[in-house]
Amino acid sequence: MNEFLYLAATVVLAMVALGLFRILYGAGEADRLMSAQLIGSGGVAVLLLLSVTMASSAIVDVALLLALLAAFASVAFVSTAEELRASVSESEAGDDPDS
Amino acid sequence: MTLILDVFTIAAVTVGVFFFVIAALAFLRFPDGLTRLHALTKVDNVGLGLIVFGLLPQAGSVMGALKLICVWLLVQFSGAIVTQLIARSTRREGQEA
Amino acid sequence: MAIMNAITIFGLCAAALVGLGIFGLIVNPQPLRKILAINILGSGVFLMFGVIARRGAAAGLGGDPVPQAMVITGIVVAFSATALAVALLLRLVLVSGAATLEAEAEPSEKDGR
Amino acid sequence: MASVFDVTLVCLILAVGAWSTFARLTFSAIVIFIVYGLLLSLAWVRLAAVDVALTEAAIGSGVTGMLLLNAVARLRSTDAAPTPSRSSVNIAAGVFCTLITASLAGLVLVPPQVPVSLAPSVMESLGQSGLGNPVAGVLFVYRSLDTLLEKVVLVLALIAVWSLAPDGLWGGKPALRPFPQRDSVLIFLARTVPPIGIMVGIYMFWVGADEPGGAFQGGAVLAAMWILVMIAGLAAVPPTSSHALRLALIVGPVVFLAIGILGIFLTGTFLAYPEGYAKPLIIAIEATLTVSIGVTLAMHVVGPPEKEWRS
Repeated sequence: MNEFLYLAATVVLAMVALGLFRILYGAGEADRLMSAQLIGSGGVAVLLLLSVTMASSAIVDVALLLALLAAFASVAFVSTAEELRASVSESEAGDDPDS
Repeated sequence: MTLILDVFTIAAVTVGVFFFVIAALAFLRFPDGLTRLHALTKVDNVGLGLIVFGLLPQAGSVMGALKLICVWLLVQFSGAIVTQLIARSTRREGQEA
Repeated sequence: MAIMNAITIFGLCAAALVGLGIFGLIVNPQPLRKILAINILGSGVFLMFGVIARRGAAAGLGGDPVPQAMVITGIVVAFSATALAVALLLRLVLVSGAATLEAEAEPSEKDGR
Repeated sequence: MASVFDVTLVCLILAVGAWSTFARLTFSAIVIFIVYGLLLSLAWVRLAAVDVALTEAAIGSGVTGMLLLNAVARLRSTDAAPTPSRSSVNIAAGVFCTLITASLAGLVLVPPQVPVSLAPSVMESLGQSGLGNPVAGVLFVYRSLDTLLEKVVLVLALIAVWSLAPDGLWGGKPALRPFPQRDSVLIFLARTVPPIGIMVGIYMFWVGADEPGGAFQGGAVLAAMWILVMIAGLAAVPPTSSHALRLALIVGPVVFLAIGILGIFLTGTFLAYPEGYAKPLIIAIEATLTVSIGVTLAMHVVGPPEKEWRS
């Protein structure tokens, strides 16, 4: 049973990596939010599988924290992208906004 | 009895992981943000949900199983709200482009 | 004798992260990227601590708690150092108007307000 | 099968780390750094160090990521075109770094001698302190001086950050720019997630005595939630001159120091807990420490005062 759960965790990790590389390549603001959300739920899935294979219930606390941080990171991206847009337009700098 | 539970876990977790695979393929194939968002939301509720559902019999105690469900609900809850943020920023980027 | 097991894989990862951090620190011209590289270097060193702690697992524990406690303290101190470095950089930008450490960027006397 | 997972995780960590170093745009580099931090906490879980995984996820990638994001948002508008370093420097640096990595890898592959472990001595005398979590035992009993001094370093760094503001602004308001347009979705998120976060933070502090967790992880979660509320504009950023804020900053180290000095009178040595009272005292220290760590981390992210404030 543990062998199967480790296999499942490896597949989930690989799929999260694949999706992450694809999304972060574009790196528009929406893509960044999606990457935070993907790593959040993918990380939680891997951690829950690990908590069973490593028979330690404390790992579920890490998953709980990861779920919270995914929401926090998304808000951080939205607010800083907004501040970026405001500061770029405010200083009328010539360079094009990178997002 | 444990054999049935193990088979149940393997089945449920396999289908759950399958949704992660679909999401990854979707991110590679779909061109713009909104269609990718459609794939991303499936990962949150169905993919993770099936994995948690499959892990319930493996969790040590009933409290442990409840905790797994709480984690899933939290991911689903914050995921639903963040999806709104993503859709809103995709629309705003659409206007700018 | 080279022991090749799961723990050693993370040890090699820690060694690679330390090299990556130092390379990023030297090569990247922008100060903020240098701060980022120092953070990667720090996490590599802490991961090395984790590998040594894991190898010292005894008395029914998954790992030796003393290096693990030192890493927790280290992460918090690394955060304080990063916060101070970022504040210094922002102040440098406020005063000299350019986010660069090159000496010839003469500090234009801009009022700090 | 487990080592296949480890190899995949290590390759992913190295790929994301390298990508963050060589990303073209600083903003993308920091976003990838946050993802790198979360992956690193998976590695810590695999190294059976769950306390460190919590700390790395909360402080290492969450709060540090937010700090760097704020900085890049402010720096972006003045991003002078960086002069790329010459290729000869790159090659020399590359050779130098591969040498360091090779030597460290050699050290890992062929360990000098049998790894000495302090775990047995920790577990022997953990019973007296009444704590179940050995890492908390080390943090608050055997190396409690480190924990006290580290908390003081955190506050000293904040004082240094505040003192970097122009003199006229001392005691002013940090300029965390709340979200400009009243985004209803963000406000809904900032109204519903923080209560859950605060509960998780307090749970993490409370469980730290016997299970992985503790004051640092709980404080970091509380700081993240406070920042979330401030960004959404639901709570005003407190001016640095407000006495309540300054009290909250120092209550942790002061209580820790007081109990340490109390130890001198009761048991003759600094930071020693009287017999049988170890656990309640440690819980008291951790409670105040959680509050002041949360406030200090949030104030670090918010930054030095940049606006006038006449209280």
